[in-house]
Amino acid sequence: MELSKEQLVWMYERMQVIRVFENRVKVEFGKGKIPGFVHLYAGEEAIAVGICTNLTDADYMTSTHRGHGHCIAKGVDPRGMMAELFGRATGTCKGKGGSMHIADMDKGMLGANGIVGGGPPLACGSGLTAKTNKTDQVTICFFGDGASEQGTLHESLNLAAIWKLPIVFVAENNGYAESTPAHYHCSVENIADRAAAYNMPGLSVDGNDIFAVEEAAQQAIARARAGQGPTLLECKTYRFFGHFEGDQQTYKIPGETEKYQNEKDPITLFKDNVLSRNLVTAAELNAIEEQVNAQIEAAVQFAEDSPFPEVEETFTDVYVNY
Amino acid sequence: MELSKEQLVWMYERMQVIRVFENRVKVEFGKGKIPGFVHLYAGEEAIAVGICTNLTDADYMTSTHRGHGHCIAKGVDPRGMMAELFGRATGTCKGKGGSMHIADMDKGMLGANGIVGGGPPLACGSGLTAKTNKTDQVTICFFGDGASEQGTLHESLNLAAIWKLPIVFVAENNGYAESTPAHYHCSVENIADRAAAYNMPGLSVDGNDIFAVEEAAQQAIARARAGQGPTLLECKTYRFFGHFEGDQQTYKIPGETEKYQNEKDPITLFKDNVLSRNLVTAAELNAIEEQVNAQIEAAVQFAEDSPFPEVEETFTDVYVNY
Amino acid sequence: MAERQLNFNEALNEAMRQEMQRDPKVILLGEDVAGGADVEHLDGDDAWGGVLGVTKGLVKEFGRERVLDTPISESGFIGAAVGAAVTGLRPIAEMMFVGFMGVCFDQILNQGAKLRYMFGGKAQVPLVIRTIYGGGFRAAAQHSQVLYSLFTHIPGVKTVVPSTPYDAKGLLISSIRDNDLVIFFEDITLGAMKGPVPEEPYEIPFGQADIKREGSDLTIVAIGKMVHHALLAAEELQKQGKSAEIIDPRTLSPFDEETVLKSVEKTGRLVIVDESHPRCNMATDIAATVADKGFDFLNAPIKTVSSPHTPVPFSPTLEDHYLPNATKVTAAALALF
Amino acid sequence: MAERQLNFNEALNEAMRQEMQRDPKVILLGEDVAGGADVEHLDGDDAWGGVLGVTKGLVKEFGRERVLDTPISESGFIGAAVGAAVTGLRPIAEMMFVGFMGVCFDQILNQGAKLRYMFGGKAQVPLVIRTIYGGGFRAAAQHSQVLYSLFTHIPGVKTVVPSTPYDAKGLLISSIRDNDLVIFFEDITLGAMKGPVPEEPYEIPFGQADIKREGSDLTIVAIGKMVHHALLAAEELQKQGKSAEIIDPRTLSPFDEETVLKSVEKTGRLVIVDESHPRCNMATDIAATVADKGFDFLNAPIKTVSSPHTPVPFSPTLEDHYLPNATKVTAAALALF
Ligand SMILES: Cc1ncc(C[n+]2csc(CCOP(=O)(O)OP(=O)(O)O)c2C)c(N)n1
Ligand SMILES: Cc1ncc(C[n+]2csc(CCOP(=O)(O)OP(=O)(O)O)c2C)c(N)n1
Ligand SMILES: [Mg+2]
Ligand SMILES: [Mg+2]
Repeated sequence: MELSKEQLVWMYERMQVIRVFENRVKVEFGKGKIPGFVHLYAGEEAIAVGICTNLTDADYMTSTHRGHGHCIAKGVDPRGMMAELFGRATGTCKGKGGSMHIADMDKGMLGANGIVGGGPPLACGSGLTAKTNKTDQVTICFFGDGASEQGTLHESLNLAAIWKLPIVFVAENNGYAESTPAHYHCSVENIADRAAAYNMPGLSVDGNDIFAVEEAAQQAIARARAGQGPTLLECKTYRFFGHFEGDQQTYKIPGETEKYQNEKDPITLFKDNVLSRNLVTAAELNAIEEQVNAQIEAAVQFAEDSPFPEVEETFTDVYVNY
Repeated sequence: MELSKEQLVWMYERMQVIRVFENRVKVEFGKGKIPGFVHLYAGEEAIAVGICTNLTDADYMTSTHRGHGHCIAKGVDPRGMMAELFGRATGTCKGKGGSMHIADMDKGMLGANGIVGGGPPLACGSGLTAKTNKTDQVTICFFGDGASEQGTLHESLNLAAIWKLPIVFVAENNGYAESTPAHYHCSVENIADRAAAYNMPGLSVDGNDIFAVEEAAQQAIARARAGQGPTLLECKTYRFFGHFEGDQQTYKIPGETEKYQNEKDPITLFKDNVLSRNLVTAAELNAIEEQVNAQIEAAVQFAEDSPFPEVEETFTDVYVNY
Repeated sequence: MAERQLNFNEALNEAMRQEMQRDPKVILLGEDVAGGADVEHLDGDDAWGGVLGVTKGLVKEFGRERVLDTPISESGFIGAAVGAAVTGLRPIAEMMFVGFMGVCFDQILNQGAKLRYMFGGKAQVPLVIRTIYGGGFRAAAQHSQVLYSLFTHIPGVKTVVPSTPYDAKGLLISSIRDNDLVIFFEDITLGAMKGPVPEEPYEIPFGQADIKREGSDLTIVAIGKMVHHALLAAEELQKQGKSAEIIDPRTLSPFDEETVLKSVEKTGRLVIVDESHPRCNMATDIAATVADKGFDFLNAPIKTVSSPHTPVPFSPTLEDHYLPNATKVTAAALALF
Repeated sequence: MAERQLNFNEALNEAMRQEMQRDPKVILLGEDVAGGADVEHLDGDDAWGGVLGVTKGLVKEFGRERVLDTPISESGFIGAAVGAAVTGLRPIAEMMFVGFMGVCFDQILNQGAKLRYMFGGKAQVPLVIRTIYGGGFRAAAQHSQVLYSLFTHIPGVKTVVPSTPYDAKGLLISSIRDNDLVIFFEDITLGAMKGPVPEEPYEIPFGQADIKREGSDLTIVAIGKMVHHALLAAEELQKQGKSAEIIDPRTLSPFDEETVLKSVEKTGRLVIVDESHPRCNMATDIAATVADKGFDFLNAPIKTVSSPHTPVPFSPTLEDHYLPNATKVTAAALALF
């Protein structure tokens, strides 16, 4: 199905928001404004955005420790996200969760997750809710190549398969789990090859090509909505930065990052594609870029200006009542 | 490779020991002589014995809650086993473990296991020891069809594959996990089909045909000893009794058990085969049967006559020193 | 007219049936909670109804869409129960034996228990995990564990341990209606124990201990099955002229400190009976509370009766020696005078 | 001459290096304990040496056959470490953060901790699991946990929590030479803390508390990093004329009751500082022991200073409010006079 201009504009805008957000987080983290751990999504934007192109707020998503991009693609407000990273009361989670735990129920975003492999079982749960309530809500379950060796994924794939749950399992294979290459930790070349072990469709696509991602996702999502069960979709990609801020990245092949940045940047690829096909004008894209820069600038301002939570907040939100 | 007469005799004797042992355990349990839970192996003898035909005491084995047959095939003394089931001080584990925890380090038997899926990670450990010490010891990892949905198995298969550990993973697919059929809980028809997800050889054989099991095992074991890594071997079988003693088995198709007992009894199949090929005489087999009956009778006597452990034993063997 | 008698398992079954009738959002999932999934000749009916038959008949009434047999994938289905709860269902998940919790511990510790807090209160987890606990069944080290102390340690989890059929029904109904993650502990040996249980649904509030016996000379706090050992001990103590007050906390998290402190203020003596291993367990938790807030009431040391710091042995002679019993409770109590 | 100074991480690194030199059966495995597995240009050298660099350089000296990077399969490799220990190796497994233990909890609870007992003493499990614990790193709820109370509850497990570089080296060497399953807790914020550490290998016996400061008016038992808060509090208390004795148990299981009881006999007052959540934790464990065996020594209630019954919050203002500190310890101590 052809993408509408509206969709193309949305895609570019979302990818830009993620990229500019992450670049700025890197800067603010360097300045000491953002405490704790941050795992940046820069370079992988095409996956989250391509997948979310065909979702609504009613659809669910489970995420990972590298979740900023997933949140933004699902429609979570970058202002609240930046404030959350800054540990402020105005953050998406009142400053209680931080980078690894951003969630927004109104957007169906069931949370980033500090536990590798923590998400897939939860995805089976939102899938079960949709199935039980007989709605057409889909759940997207993001996980990395490293997470694919976690037992929870195996259990979730089998459970989703036998219960025909409306889930799209999206393997974001960026080639590394921390400093460990996928060709070491994974016994198969393509994570999608494991779909056969659960009798579900498996597909491996170029995760830096948003059109390839969107097309594959569209089919998997349609399949899920139609009650035909889950799909395992692998998106091969690459992270432009370290595993987390501070990572020296000595495990990367010299020049590897530059190569990806120059030849496989998902945003550049998209831009070249739509301009060459005259689907969007350069002026329109520039306008988006300026608007996005202003938006993220405002988000940082908002975070900076926001108060830290009151200490009483330490004790709330543990239970509904106790 | 042709099986020697000595091997054939050993096979028959081991299968008989398991069968008579289990039938007697059923009786003694009914009499209230054996406390707790017992899971009987009757009907699956060809797997444990076929696999162990090519092992020595130096090789390792991890087992399951249905472990009596595995123990006997690996050479654990039925007297100590029966005493263990009776909770006596002379038991294999001094009466501290019981049916689900029989282990015998001298035989490389690393323990039955009350945790479904508990064994595969341990098998990776003994495999790692053999690899690190550069010995040719093999580890056999038994697990059921139900255990194949456990995350620990997935993690262990991948770990064994990338480290090329000398392990043979043996799926004992008896069609049920408690009262739940494999065609419900498992998303693929053959558990062996999952081997491809770890880039290891996978094979599915008739687990009631000891010759098929032995042949497949022989190759897998040779491969492991040669340092070529793990194999996933599925043996399709059927349990003659309930999941545990007391199970009403209403989930079984009426006549199903009888059909297997009449047409697929691994001991009968073996007997018919060797007799028709004139490899062993009926007289020789009868002699074995009588000797085995006497052996198990003696084992029960031994258990009956053995004392219960001294209460001080409650507090020993928790730590080496504390 | 005589009150209706039900056994422990019947009371639990009725609680679930009534709540599933009341609220279509309540579903049940676990290994063989029905049993015989996809077995044609059963025609949808159950084969087991749970390993001890506690959920028998529920699939017949509510169907396989609300009573789901699961594969042996505890992280998968316990996590699914958490995810389902967060998105609007009210699952009752059965984790057959508490000793198996290790295979899905993360989904409780880091997901179910923490989501609400990490998300700034934007999520809730109305989930009940039912599980069998305790010794005496000759089930050996892995199948005889207690472990409620581990879960009581975890913020975000509520822990419930009933000792009678009456409490079992009321506390399970309260657990199902509660909007937080509740772990509900069912003693493996009490299933057939009978007691009066009202027909209509009723709730027992969390954090309210029940005084199972009034007394004046010493306070015995006992958990789950230990309540019955304590009641026997109280008989013996009475013969020896000591009047024991027996307190059953019923819920460990939240815990009713007030009732315990008031009793100790009256009696000046405290014995705590907890089937757990002795280190960092519920008995030490209660002892620490009283040694702080009730110190001035105490006329004697605080005694705890727990299992020893060893796994549960299989052999009956050893397990009997291992477990707390009325004799051990009586001895601990008499040591205070 | 001045004693050699090492920081906490250097002390741990040296302990492992010296033990691996001494005994070829000692191996190391975990996620990125070397890092860069199969990365050609690294030529076998490490990329990380552990997430905090504690194992840096070990792969260069001992090679990839003894320093193994693992996939993110904690049940798989922790279970493998148990199986390897049972069959003759002496593995040191790194479980990056203690908060991740939930994903492999069964392999510790039901396998590593129970095998020896269930097998009637025929097996031993010489395994050390190193793990990072504690708050203050702004790492939020899942990455800031303490949890040693959970493992102290489990028979078959030994728990070790060093507070200084000297103790870190000696206790880690003892853990590696020990024939039981040891879980070794490393505070996330102490890595760069310097202190005197002898060059040669040395052991610190388990179950021997260390009196970090002598005092006469009250006893403060503090665990891990809390020892340093307690020492600061002691300074303040001294100014107010109260002499505090600071006891560092160093190992929680086994636990040195004797040293604590002797101190309380002398001081008559006890404060316990434990960074854990408050329910069923180490502080309650110690309080219960003293409320029983040391009751007659006590002149005041036993006070505990722990974190609240909530997950660890991310925001610095909240986490600072959440964690125990010297001010809280001082206040608890003064409340006893
Ligand atoms: C259960 C668990 N184990 C280990 C970690 C530490 N850890 C955080 S991210 C990560 C690597 C994840 O790799 P991958 O799944 O490929 O995701 P990526 O970081 O590449 O996006 C690890 C090991 C964790 N957070 N949780
Ligand atoms: C972790 C765990 N979950 C559940 C159980 C309860 N249980 C014991 S045996 C069993 C069925 C196992 O089925 P399968 O693996 O096919 O082995 P089989 O009994 O058929 O030999 C179950 C669910 C357990 N012991 N451990
Ligand atoms: Mg990755
Ligand atoms: Mg089976």
